[in-house]
Amino acid sequence: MSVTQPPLKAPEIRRLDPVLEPGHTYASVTDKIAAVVLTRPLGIGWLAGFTLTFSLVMLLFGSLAWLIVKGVGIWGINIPIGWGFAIVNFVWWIGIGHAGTLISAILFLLNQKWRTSINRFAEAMTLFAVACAGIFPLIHTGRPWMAYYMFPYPSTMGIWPQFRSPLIWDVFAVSTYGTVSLMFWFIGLLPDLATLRDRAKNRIQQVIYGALALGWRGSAHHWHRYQSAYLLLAGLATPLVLSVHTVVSFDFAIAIVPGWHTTIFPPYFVAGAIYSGFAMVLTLAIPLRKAYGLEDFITMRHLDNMAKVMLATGLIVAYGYFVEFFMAFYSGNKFDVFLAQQRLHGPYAPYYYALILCNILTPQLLWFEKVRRNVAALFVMSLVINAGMWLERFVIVVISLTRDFVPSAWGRYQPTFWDFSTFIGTLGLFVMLIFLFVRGLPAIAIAEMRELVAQESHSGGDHK
Amino acid sequence: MSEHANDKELRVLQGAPQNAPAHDRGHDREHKDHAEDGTLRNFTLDLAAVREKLKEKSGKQYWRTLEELADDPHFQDLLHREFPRHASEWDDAVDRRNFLKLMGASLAFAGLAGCGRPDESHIVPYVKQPDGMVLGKPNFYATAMPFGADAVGVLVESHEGRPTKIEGNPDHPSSLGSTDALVQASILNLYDPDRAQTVLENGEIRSWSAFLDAAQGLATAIKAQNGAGFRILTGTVTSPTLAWQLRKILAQYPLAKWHQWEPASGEGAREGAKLAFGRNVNAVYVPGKANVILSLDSDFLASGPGHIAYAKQYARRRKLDGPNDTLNRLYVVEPTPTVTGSSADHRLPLKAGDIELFARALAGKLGLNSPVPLSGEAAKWLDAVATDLQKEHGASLVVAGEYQPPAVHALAHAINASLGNVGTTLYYTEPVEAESTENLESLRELCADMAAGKVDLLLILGGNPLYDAPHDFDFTSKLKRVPTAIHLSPYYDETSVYCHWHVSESHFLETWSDARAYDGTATIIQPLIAPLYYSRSAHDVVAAFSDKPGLPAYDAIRAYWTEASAHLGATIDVAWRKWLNDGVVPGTKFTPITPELKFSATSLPPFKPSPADQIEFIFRPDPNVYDGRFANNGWLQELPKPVTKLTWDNALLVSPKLAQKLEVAHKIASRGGEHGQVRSTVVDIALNGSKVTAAAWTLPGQAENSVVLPLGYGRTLAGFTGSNKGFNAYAVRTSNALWTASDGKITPTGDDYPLACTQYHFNMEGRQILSTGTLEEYRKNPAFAHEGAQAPAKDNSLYKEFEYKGYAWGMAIDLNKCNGCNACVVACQSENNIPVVGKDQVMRGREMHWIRIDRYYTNSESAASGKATGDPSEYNPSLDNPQTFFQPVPCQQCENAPCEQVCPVGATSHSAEGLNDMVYNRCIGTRYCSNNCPYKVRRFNFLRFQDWDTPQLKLLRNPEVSVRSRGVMEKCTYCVQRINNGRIEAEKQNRPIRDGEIVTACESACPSEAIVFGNANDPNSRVAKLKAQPRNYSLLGELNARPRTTYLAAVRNPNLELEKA
Amino acid sequence: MTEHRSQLFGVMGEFATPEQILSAAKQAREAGYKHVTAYTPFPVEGLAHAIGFRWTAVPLLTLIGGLGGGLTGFGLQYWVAAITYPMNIGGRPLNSWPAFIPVTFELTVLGASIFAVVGMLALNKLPQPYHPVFNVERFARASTDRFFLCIEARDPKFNLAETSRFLQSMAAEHVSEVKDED
Amino acid sequence: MAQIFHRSANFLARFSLLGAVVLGGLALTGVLVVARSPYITNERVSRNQPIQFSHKHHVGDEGIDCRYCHTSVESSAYAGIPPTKTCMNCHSVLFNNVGYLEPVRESFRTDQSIQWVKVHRLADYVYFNHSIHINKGIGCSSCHGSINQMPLVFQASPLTMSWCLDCHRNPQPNLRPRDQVFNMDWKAPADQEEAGKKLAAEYKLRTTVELTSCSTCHR
Repeated sequence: MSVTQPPLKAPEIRRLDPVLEPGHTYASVTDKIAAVVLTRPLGIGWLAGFTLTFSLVMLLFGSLAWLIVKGVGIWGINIPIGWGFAIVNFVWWIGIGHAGTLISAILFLLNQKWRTSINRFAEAMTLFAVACAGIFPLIHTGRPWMAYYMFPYPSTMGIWPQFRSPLIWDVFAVSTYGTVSLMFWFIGLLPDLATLRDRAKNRIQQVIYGALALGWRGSAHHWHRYQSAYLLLAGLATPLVLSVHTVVSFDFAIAIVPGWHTTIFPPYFVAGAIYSGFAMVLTLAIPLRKAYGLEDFITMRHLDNMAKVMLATGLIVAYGYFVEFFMAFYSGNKFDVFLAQQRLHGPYAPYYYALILCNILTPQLLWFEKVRRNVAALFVMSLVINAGMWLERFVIVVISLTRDFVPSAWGRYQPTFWDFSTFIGTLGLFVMLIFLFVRGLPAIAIAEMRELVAQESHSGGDHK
Repeated sequence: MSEHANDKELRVLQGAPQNAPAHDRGHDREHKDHAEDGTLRNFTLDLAAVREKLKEKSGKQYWRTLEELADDPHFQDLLHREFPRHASEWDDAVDRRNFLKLMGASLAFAGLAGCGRPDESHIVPYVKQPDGMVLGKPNFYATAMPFGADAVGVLVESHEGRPTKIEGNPDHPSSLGSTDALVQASILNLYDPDRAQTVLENGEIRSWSAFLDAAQGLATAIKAQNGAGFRILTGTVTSPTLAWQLRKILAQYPLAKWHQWEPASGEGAREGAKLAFGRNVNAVYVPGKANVILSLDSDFLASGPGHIAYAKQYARRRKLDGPNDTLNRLYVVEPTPTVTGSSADHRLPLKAGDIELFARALAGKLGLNSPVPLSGEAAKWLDAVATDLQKEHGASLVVAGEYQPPAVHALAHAINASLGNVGTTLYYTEPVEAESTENLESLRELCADMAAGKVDLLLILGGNPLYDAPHDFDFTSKLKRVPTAIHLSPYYDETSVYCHWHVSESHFLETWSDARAYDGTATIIQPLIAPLYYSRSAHDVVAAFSDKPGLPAYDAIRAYWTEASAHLGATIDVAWRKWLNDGVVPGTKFTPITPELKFSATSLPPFKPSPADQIEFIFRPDPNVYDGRFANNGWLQELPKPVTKLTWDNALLVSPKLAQKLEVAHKIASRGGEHGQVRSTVVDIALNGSKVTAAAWTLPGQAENSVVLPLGYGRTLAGFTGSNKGFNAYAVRTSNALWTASDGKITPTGDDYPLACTQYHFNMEGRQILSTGTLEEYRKNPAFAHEGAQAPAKDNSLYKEFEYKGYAWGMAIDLNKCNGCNACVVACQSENNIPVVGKDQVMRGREMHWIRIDRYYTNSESAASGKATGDPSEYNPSLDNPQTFFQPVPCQQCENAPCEQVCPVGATSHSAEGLNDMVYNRCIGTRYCSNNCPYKVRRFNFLRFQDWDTPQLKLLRNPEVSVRSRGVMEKCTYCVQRINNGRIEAEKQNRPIRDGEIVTACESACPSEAIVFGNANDPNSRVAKLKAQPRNYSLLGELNARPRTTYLAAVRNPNLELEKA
Repeated sequence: MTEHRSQLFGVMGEFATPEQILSAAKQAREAGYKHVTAYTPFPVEGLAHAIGFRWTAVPLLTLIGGLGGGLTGFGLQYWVAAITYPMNIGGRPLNSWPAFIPVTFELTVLGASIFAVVGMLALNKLPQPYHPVFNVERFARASTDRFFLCIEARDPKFNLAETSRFLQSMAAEHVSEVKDED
Repeated sequence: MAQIFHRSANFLARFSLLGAVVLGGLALTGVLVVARSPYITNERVSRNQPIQFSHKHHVGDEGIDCRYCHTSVESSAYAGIPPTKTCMNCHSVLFNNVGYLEPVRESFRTDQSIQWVKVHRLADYVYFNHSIHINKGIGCSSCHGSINQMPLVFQASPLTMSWCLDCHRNPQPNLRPRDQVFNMDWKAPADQEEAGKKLAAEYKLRTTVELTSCSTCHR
């Protein structure tokens, strides 16, 4: 370990922050991370947080029950605004669900060392976000108990799904994405499960982790095939992660509704997804490293890099907003032009300006290193961006529908209590799962950290 | 969709005696219950009794029984005794139902039995099947709906004894095969569960025989005093038989009197005729023959006797097949926009009070009296109109409005005479009403006598005077002084409460009767179904006081017509069946008379105009609930009113300028918004020493200082649907100002009130939606509708087109003919089992109408212009007198349907004949199709809108159409049930379907023949011919959705003089 | 894989660093041992190669899975839309192949991924909760910071004393017998 | 570290994983099979009727024509269940005092309908029309089976949508000459192939596309 300069000095040195604070050995990283799961007692904070989120999950169940009893009419949706919070939340959650796989797959292929200490819980976050997202397409239907019509199975009616519909594409994209992310996450976990098995303090832990580890021994043959499979998965997950939000964007781009029917959607939806995904990773990482003292592993370098990614994707999103306007006026399509004007001074203009503020203006602060290195600022900003991205989906889904082709049918949308309760419920579910995760599984990939230690010791400290 | 089970039961009903559908479980218990009533109702009910009643019931029947109990007054007393707090919630549907369930649970748990697999369902065949009935095949019977001084002949569709749909009777002069919204909706009244169901004496249930005895008792007493103190109050009577019976009664009781009161039909016509001819005559118009028509505040296209026939004749003169066709021209002077005014070529908003002035001025111009100076717009107008009328001597027509004073009518008669129109564009006959009395005076006299205690026995046949009499008569207190009052009415209403006896009145589909049309033609009204409840007709009640008590209505009718047949030169036994079959009695049409004009305009007293800035209050019947008699009709309550597009409420109609002055405004609520909820200022109206609070509605085209108080709302005892909706304009209506009042005051209260408005934004934002032009423009370029918005050519697609080789169903809607009267909307609702969703849901933008009528103002400021909002929420000059156009929008049945492509389960797809099929049972309700529908014609069952519980409503349903449940999308199907049945019949006869053989519900209802449906592939079909016209265009054609429904651009025929001026 | 009951499975040498185990593995091969396995807490570059393990079938399986998924995907859609119940959906052609691509793609990825993961596990003979090496106490550190080289008894050149000495000769911190009891 | 699991765990682990997959597959297939089974379709389930009316006797033995009772089958959507009157036409004379016909006589006396139990139940949103099928040469037995062999009527076909579709896609095998429609024992002749084609042409049968449009049966 040769980096001996005190961390805070001239900028050019600070930019060379380590991805792993010096002085760590295979054992030390293993101990520190495994301890969170195996030995550390349940803190009052954890218990409080869990109880709160658990009650929110109950709220979610309550809302769903009432929904099944009464029907989607309990929401604010109407004709012309057939889609409201449900789809907004769906798209938002799916978007968040993109960071994990992106970090673990694309950064892996790009051989970015700094991914190592954040990919594990980023992937977990992905899974939970997808779980939350997956609820909505189901419950937003008028007859959820009939939703199985959307799967291709040989029915006695002799009829099948209609594969030209983007909603069917969604079904396949989301379920594929869920499955692949789960497998990716699990095989990533294998060696760490083995570690936990071998360090388990009691029989129960041994059996549980032992069973999950499937008898992993870390033999050279295992590792060889393992790496091959992991690389392939990464290669597969990369186009997948791009395709998923592309398909989600098709839900809108394929339709003819002004404000939906746009070719820019796929790229800027993907960018937006990564944008919100990283924001959510920060929202989780910052409290996590603080609570469990993982500052050594999730260093300023990570936060700084993620901030930069957000800045970049944020700019792409900004470009997307701009192109929407440009194309509206360039094409001269009177409906698109009208909608563009509606966004600026229609009844929902405030939402649009709020969106610009959250998603385009605020992130510009990230140009400044001072901001990128101010943990508190980053945390706040990540929240702002999450809110902004939610607003973006609201603007797209709702505003476009309020004033489409025939003025006589124009309407407005106002969410009801049940819209909010369902949304907040999924927030609770998401955070609750995170709580369970950090205490049940290693939040950082131990094996990869050991690898990192090895590499660090070899690369003699010049961090790439 | 298991909920369908019950409905299916009805569809396969195989067991109804001709006209008492005893097969429906719910219904036949109706009878059992009443049977029990006698016994059960003698002691007052207690919980134990209720338990008893419920014990053996289970599952569905259990709840049904509860529902019926709910209608048992004793049960309601019981509730008040046992659960005082909840009982208050009784009137609210939801609470009522929930509460019933609660009650059920607390009484016994029997109802929760029977889960698991669906139990066996039963087939209940007839014991003796009636002749001429084929199961599953509807029969049509001719009858007529009496209404005011008119009766609309109808053909009623009956499925195994259940009347389900009303169609027009082509042979009947008032219908000519079409109907209007009220006629279409009247069938819902038949099945209204809130109807009065028995005879009541002081609220206690009595048998009919008990009433007969009582009646005879009273009769003998009255006879003793020679009929003194015996009064009969009716509405306008056009039933020859009833008049005959009444006259007999009057003969029996020499001192008895017959009074008449129709709250919402003006007396101007009657009194005007007396003024002009010295006696009452009936004017019958022939707008079809008129090239120029001037309406002096007359809504002759949409209300008043004969309006359906008039609309048809008028529309035929708006036919425009080529540049050489000519159009008639319609001028309308009116204070408030009506259907007629909205379809006029020239419309002049004028205070109702100033119309007489205009009429005098016109007379002056025509040299009937000394010239009268007019100012401003009106002056310009006058010249143009006068010259135009004179140009068309003998082919012009001046129509005076129902609610205009006698003078205007007299002037109209004079003007028509001087223009040589009498005999061509209008003719006179004997009055249609059996007894011409001046209603107001007649009622005044009755009230005076009641006050003076001169009335011992008052017989109120129909009507609801307590609610609708002028408030200065204070009918209530006077009625209280009458020893015995007997009220016959379909509902236990405001008046019934103060009457000692209440007899529930039979619906016109339940009883024998007869009625005359606007031209005198008589129709025998025959029942289609035995009375659902213990109800009676006016004939029965009158007979009860005659020397033949208990004489059935049928015998009375038959007796009268046996006499009458002699004069008609027919032998009744031969003619009777034919009369019933045809729905008209031949030879009863009044022959034209030529009364000589005993009136000169000069003889009129000098006119004293009201100051221009003084606010004038005018009373008008509501276009939907009329004088209040339709208040409990959900279809009409939810029907957007033709011009305002308001539902479920009436509102004080204010002109934009006045609104600005009074600072009454609209706020678009964010729930529902333009398509649903608008919050508008509440105002106090102080008028005629009385006060009422109303929501103010800004109405473009309203005369500046004139405000309208629509009648018929604010009912307190209308039933569940109609009670406590809107405000009661009668509360400020006095006998000295029945139609027009002044020196009242309007003061905003500061709070606002949510109104359910289905279309608030009235500007087309420069889109190709409702294409309009003038006759000149049309002649220059018949294809003007296509300018700017060309539909892409068929061949610029990468893919092979689908071909429609067989039938290709299509529709053409002629916007030149449509006058926005709403008949099609209700017809569709009736044909397709479309649920009523209630005000709250309408305010959320969730109404279910499959066809809507959009109303646009073409010369209005647009939202895009940034200047105005494109709605009346802020003033701009274009709102003072905008050009109004209507556009019916059903599903456009696009060939490249955007909705189909996005449905994940293929619940909507194209049929081989080009229909955009919607399969409810496949739909999972993603609502994606609706989002992607550019026309927003799809409707979604956000909640359980359909009423599955009320047995009466099940009888109403059309068995040919699936009843949709919660969570599925629905929309116009081009009445696919009619298409399929038509095709099946044709195929059985091994022949192609004939043009016009299949008629959609909207088409058949339309009075102006604006909607034409047929096979677009057959070049000789009417629809193909229309589609071939250059006027034909597709709504938003540039989207290339290729709608099968296309429109023919509206062409107005303005007077160039006025145009350039 | 372990047919013989309660007998010697092999001897295992424990090393401190990746470098050591790498050279040890190489030497073992050079010394002519065939059945040599190395156990490490994280993948050590070149180790598999050093113990003579080169080719793995995982990529091939993945390819097969991908092709299978893709073909099924498109096949299903084509059959449904154009063969079994051809419907006129908004005037779109029966075989709207561009609209079928997203699902085809997703199923390709799904098939490939499942084959990759399941294939990897299967080839590694996982799950295998029981294995003789777990009998060695110190093997617990194989998942933390120790590197083990195991020469199996079935190796023709195997000889307990010989092999143990051989391992010690390579500076193994610790040499232990691996027993395979019941 | 000691072994955590016994050697047998290896087998157990692999077996249970495999088992889970297999079981899942079986369960799925099971559902699909049950959906087609009589338990759901009510195929071949005979029900107890208020009167033990035997089609076998009336049709098979006595040879009464279907249309004598099911009068509207050629003209209406519903074949029609005979009113009690129809029964009494004969049974006022024949067996006019046997006990098991008492319900019929009672119904006739009291004017209360006989409540038959439905055997063929279509979903509520399916609009089947008897008359058109009869007129296009589809025989009763094609759907109802050999009623003339049934002492108690049961549902002979699954009546599932795909069953309907089979015929709507390819009606030829079931087409009969019109005079054979009510023949319960009709068997497709050897030359049904082209006979069907000929009849299809004669009856001007609609194309498969038309016959399989949704609105043909659903409204």
